Amino acid sequence: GAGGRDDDGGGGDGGDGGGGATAPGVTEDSIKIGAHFPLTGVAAPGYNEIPTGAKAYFDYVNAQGGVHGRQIEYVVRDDGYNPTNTSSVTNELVLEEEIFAMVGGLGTPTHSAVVDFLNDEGVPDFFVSSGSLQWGDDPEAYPYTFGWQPDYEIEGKIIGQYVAENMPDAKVGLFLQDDDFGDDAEKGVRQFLDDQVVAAERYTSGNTDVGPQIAGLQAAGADLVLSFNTPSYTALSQLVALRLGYEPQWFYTNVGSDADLVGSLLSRFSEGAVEGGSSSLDGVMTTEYIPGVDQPDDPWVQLWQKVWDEHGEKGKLTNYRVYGMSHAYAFVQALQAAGEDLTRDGIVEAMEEVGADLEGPQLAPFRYSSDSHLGISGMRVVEIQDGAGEDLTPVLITDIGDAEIVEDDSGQDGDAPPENGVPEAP
Amino acid sequence: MKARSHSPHKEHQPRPRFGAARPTESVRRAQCASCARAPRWCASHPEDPPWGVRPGGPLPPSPSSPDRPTGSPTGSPGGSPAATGAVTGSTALALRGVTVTFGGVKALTGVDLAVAPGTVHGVIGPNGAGKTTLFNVACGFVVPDEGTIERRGERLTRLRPHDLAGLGTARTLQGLGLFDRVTVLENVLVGADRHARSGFLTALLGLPRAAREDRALRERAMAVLDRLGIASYAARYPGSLPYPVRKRVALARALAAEPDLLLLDEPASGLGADDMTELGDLVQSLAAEQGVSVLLVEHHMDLVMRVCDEITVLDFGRRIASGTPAQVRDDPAVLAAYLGEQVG
Amino acid sequence: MQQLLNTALGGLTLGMVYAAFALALVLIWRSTRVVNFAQAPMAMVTTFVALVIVDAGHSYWLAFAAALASGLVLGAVIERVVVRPVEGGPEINAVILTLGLFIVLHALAAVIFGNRYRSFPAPFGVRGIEVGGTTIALTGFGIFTILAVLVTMGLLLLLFQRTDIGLRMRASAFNPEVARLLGVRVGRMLTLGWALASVVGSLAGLLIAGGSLVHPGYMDSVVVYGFVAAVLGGLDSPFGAVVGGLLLGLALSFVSGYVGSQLVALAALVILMLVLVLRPGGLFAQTAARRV
Amino acid sequence: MAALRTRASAWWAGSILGRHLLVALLGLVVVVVVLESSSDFRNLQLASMAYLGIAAGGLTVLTGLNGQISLGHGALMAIGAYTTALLLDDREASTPLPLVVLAAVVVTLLVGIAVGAAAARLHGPYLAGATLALAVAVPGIALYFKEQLGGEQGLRVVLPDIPAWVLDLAYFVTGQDLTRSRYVAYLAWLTLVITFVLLANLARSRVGRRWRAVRDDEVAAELAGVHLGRARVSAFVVSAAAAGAAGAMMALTVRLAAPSGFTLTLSLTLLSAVVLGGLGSLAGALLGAALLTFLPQVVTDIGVDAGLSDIRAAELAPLVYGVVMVLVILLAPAGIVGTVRTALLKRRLRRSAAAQTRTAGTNPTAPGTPGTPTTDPATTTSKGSTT
Amino acid sequence: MLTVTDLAAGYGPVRALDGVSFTAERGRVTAVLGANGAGKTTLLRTISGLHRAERGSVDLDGQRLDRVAAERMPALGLAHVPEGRGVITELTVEENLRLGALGRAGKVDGSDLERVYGLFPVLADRRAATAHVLSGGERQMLVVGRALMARPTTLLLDEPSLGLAPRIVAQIFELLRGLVESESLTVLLVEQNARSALSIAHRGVVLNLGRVVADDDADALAADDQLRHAYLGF
Ligand SMILES: Nc1ncnc2c1ncn2[C@@H]1O[C@H](COP(=O)(O)OP(=O)(O)OP(=O)(O)O)[C@@H](O)[C@H]1O
Ligand SMILES: Nc1ncnc2c1ncn2[C@@H]1O[C@H](COP(=O)(O)OP(=O)(O)OP(=O)(O)O)[C@@H](O)[C@H]1O
Ligand SMILES: [Mg+2]
Ligand SMILES: [Mg+2]
Repeated sequence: GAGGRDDDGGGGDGGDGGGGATAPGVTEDSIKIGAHFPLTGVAAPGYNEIPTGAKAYFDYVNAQGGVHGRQIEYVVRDDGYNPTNTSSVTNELVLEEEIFAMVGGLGTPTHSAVVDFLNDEGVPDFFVSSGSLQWGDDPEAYPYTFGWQPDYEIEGKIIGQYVAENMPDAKVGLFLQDDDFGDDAEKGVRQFLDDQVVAAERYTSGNTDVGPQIAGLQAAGADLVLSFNTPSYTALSQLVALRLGYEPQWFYTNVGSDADLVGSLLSRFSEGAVEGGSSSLDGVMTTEYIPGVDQPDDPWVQLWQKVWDEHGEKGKLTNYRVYGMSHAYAFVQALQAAGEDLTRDGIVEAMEEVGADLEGPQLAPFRYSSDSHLGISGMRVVEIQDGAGEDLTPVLITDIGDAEIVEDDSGQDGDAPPENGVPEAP
Repeated sequence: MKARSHSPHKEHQPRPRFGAARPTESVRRAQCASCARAPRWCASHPEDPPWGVRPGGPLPPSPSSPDRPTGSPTGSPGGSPAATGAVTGSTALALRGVTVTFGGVKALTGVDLAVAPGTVHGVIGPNGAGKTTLFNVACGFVVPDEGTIERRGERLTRLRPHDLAGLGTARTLQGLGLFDRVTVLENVLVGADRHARSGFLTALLGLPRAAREDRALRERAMAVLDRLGIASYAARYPGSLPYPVRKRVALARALAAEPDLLLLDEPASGLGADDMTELGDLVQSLAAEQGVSVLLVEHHMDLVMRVCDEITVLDFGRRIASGTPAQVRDDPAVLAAYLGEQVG
Repeated sequence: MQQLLNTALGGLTLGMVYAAFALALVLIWRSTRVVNFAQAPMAMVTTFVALVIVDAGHSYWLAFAAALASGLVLGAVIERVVVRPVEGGPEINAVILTLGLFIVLHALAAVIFGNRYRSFPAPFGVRGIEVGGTTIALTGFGIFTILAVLVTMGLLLLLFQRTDIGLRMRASAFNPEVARLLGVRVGRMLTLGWALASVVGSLAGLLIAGGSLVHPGYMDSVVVYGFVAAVLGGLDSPFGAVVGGLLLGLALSFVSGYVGSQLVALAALVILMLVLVLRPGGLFAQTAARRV
Repeated sequence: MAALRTRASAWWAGSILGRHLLVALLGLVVVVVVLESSSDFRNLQLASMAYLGIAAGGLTVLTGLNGQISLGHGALMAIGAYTTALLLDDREASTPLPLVVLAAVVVTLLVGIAVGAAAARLHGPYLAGATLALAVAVPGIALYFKEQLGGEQGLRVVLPDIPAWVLDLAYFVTGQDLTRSRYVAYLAWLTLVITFVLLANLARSRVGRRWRAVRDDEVAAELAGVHLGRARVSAFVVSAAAAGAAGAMMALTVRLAAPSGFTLTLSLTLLSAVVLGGLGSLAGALLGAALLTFLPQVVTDIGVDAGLSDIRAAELAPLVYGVVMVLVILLAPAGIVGTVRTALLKRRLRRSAAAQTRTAGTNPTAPGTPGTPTTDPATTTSKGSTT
Repeated sequence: MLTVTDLAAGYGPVRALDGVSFTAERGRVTAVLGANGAGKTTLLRTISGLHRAERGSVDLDGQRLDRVAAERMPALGLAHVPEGRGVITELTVEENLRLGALGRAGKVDGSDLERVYGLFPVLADRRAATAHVLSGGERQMLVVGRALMARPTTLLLDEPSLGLAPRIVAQIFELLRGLVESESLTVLLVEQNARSALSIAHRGVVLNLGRVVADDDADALAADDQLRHAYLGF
């Protein structure tokens, strides 16, 4: 729509931003981008670290002279994981702050509230921090929206296939967060081991008492539990299992398996009921699509460490922050690709053309193209030993639906960041 | 105000609160030439218009305010219960063998009581004898374990207080029970509300009908306030008013309903001698001139003896005596149980 | 069978936790006629105090004591500083005030202690006890919880029913003016009420946190269910609070396990409504009071 | 209070509706001017202020006039919002907007009857507890019936295209094209005005009078012929209906109905808005809604301007919000509107009293001068046992 | 001995007390009379510290009472039977009575309770009942009884006869007279019913509009017809 013609910062998307710039939020020497995260409230713990990571990396890039001589201005707004707030802060970001693009907005229900608005207004909506399918499976409907992380469905597929092949007679129990996360994943998993699943228990995030669910899995006699949950629920499920004396093989998804975090959570309980240290998840299987802090000598992690030391706030580097930096890296690359004269449609086209070739920490390439905006295409299965992942498979890639699972040959795995740590256009 | 109210020659002064309380036009004009006193309070004016209301709904133009328009026809259609109360010969209220127990406590045991229309019936008895409980039975707060209640010949079963109010029973509480956060006028309007007919939608849409009706109610209410001499307090909140005024407001609320049966629970408690006298006159005129039947609980013997046509005495929930004031007063049982040595 | 047992035991422990919190609400209701929504964040703050002490390498029990002590102080201070002025005013104001406190304490904790998950130690085992080969979902700490709650309930019953101080507290709550006439230092009683309630609240906080994760919002769900438990029992009765807590804990545990964890809250609503429709004053309210 | 309370001094004739409509008209003019002169962003903010205002208006009637406390109005809004979402699931959704809103109101109203009836006998904390449970229970239902109600993601709401005649009208009146956000804002505010007129009518009518009577003294009210149950349920239903309308507007503004949008926080903030603004006063409700809508953003901006990182600033916002709440309660116990009003009354009272004392021996508390709106029972001398 | 000097108090603009001075002798019943709104209740509330005095002083046996908090009064041997609303309806009858004894200096024992129960047998049957169920008069008895529990040396009674049956009133007055003689109490008795009040009072103070208009021996007052008609209504 046409913005109000008044002085209190209207202007909408009228493309008549400041200076000689080519798009809203873009000037000769600056680009303003925004994001919505839960910075307060129950969902905040953990997630509130992602933007600190991203910010650190943007500051780092700015210190290196920015992109095409433009400094990146990163505006973060709190939505308390409440869609209503998301919509109002997004309005503020787009209509008042006049951001060029939304980068890394977090959460499925929250982002759902604004995805229509962003696309109506033609605001690039990059790298939504959520593995839901809707961020990219339908570019027709949402041309401006791009996913980033591997969607939950392909994660489910890869895990499912691995289990089907390597543990054909395991009795599988599913421990699912009761939203798109759990649902998409279950869809993927069941493609391969529908007959092996003996129980599927759902927990409602926010309800910290998962005793009944775990008891249900135990009662069903599951000896392998595939858990699609957030880190805190990994810790909770482990604690409940202790209480129930339930010792299956645990398989946590990437999201929930932050060994470093969960380990520190589970450490120091009385009477050594839980062995301290991050080794507390040893033997647990999980997946991996970007290197995390458990691999300190990975070149990417070293870059992140450098960035954090130079530009981060107090507190240590965590996987949440690594996550933030990783998609910040991808966005900088997108800006490079979009070239000197930056427009909203320009950067979207650029992503559809070269997006699949973006360098970066991700182990498998993105799936960006004119008919898919889904993010990273695959991952590898690992087993945690001494708090670090040991590869069980090479990097496997696939796509949603019945696309088959193949080994990745893009060489994304094992690449290293450029010297200055700022990506070139692919 | 009190300066004048309590000056030695008060008989020939306007009544305290009303005189001083900056009388409304009507009130001042109403002052009787001979004694500069609101006619309705002046003993020398027997022909003064009766108290409260007259059968047949709309209020009569009270001489104390000739300028006031008569109540609107939407008033109480088809004659107020007062009419029936006065006409039908049957008893206004009849309790037969009423028994009430609370847990172990027998508050009432087989009490019989009949109130003839247009009479004042006193109920006295020691504290905890069951007087208030009797009232609670009569107006539906307490369902008796045994016994029956009749109003104007019809037997009432399991009617709740608001139903009975609709049938013309009004009651004042032993306390005050005023609505403290609304004005005096609105307190009375709530009492008058049973004469309104407009429904929820009318109110929601604020149709003219609602406004008309509201006006009628307000006139009713103001008339009652005026007759009780507290019209000038209409816009005030009860909380900070002098106690006797509040007592009158409570009374006004009951009268605004134009009941044919009026239950007064210790209406005189805490009142000064003068207010008590006025109250007495008021009660008598209500009964004598409107045919309102009054059931009165009081501990002030002089008042009871003066205004009651008949008295029932309760003790430990039983009726120990009943009859005319004279009979009761000399009844030894009553003397022993209630009056003690010092009578009146 | 085992699932049944474990769900029940889980419900039991959970219920006791609700009960603990409900006891705090009952205490403050009885002694000040205020429903304190800030009870949870107050407890949360004291729990973090304990956590700081544990992190400093001191013993759990020292931290435990410190938390209760800080609870006492916190309660007293809050009453004197912010609650005192609204006492005697409309009760809704007190409610809103405590809601305000709720928000403030939350925000403070997030800023001071950091808004992230942290683990909180337990003094006893968090492993289920072995009974004849099978482990049952009852931990050493769980037993501790149950005992702690029962003891607290006993103490509260004594305080209110047997002691003069309890009588004074109730009098001040019901009718401050008359209480003053009778020589009761009403102000002190109200402060005391808040202080004690906040101690019990802190205890609840420690019991919930023990052997689990804490973050500034970790008590929030307990606010609802603890309150519901208290109301179920009839806010005036410590015994009722515990019964209500157990009832709720068990019911919710089973609903969560056998129907669906999304309906837990709905179940709570249904139970509460069933009880209140039959007994508007809660399970253990005194018999229908005289109205006129 | 008094905004809704009928001026007892006024037994002057005149259509209630007439006066309220007049005020409403003025209100609408202001709305048009404000909306036209502010940016899309402001428009949307104002839209959310409107739906909060509608809900608060309903709640203030319930709590202020009838004395029932509700911690569950967020849940009622949710019901309105979900109804709307179900009816507006795609661009081709045929039901005209007014009907959609009406449906939302009716559905919520029906739920209100059920809840109100169940809650009719409850008081104080027991009512609070019941409504609190309601507030947390309802979102759970949406989660449980994933298929129909979209689970955690909730339901998208598709705002139907603006009717041509509306566009033309808008252009004709204002000379500007009507943006979608402004369209929503107009819808919300129109609904608000209508709701408030109706609420004001009720409050001023015998219905409202009976509500207040029940609030002040149930026994006396019953004796005066008020049907307690009916009075309390009707009050609840009315405010539920308002919440339903609010929910519908919220759905249109946010374009989503999701459980996480109707947390307990919503209900609680609504109640605080009502009390902070001034319990029982529609103006107060609106004021409170404004507070809710603008305070957080203002605070965050201040924080950022003060050089805090966005994240720190965001963490501070609730702190300030809470502090403001506490301060208002402490400094203006009767809420903003209420306190201002009592201040005025006190002034008038004092002046008249001064006048009185000059003419010796007249009643100090003279007629015509209203007493303080609420007199603390403890300070009023009163006789007879409480009944 | 209770001495009130130039006491003034009010409610906002309302002057309820306007320079009241009088003395209540120990071992005597002093009746405070006057029409509704004369300021009687305010006087008592101000003496016992429930209401702030704007001016003047109160002196009990040589100790300044004004500026002393209400809750300290019982310790000083002063008990106040408030006007209406005096019962804590949520507590049981016995708890109400026990409460009465808590404030006082000395030790409580059963005998106090028994004395009250002896005086008001109705209450004895009701020990365990919540005061809420009591009838109006029973409540009044409870309030009076509770004041006696404090074994006061000075007793302020605000319309104790309110809602009480004549016989009970007579009883209470008897009791007062007895106590005053045996334990030389100082009694300040506010009554509407001037006649019966004067019948037991030694002295009477008549208030009007917050001012003392008469202060004399009881029988002297009762004898003064003009005064009686003007202020005492009999
Ligand atoms: N709800 C109740 N539960 C238990 N006992 C009750 C209840 N209501 C009344 N009683 C008892 O029943 C008896 C009668 O009470 P009631 O109020 O009728 O006495 P009363 O005649 O009005 O006394 P008073 O003259 O003091 O008002 C009293 O002893 C009272 O304690
Ligand atoms: N809470 C209050 N607010 C305002 N005015 C009050 C208040 N209480 C009493 N008053 C006024 O103060 C004056 C004295 O009141 P007070 O109750 O002391 O008189 P009283 O002699 O006790 O009357 P009563 O015989 O009715 O008890 C009266 O004019 C009364 O209206
Ligand atoms: Mg009685
Ligand atoms: Mg008095």
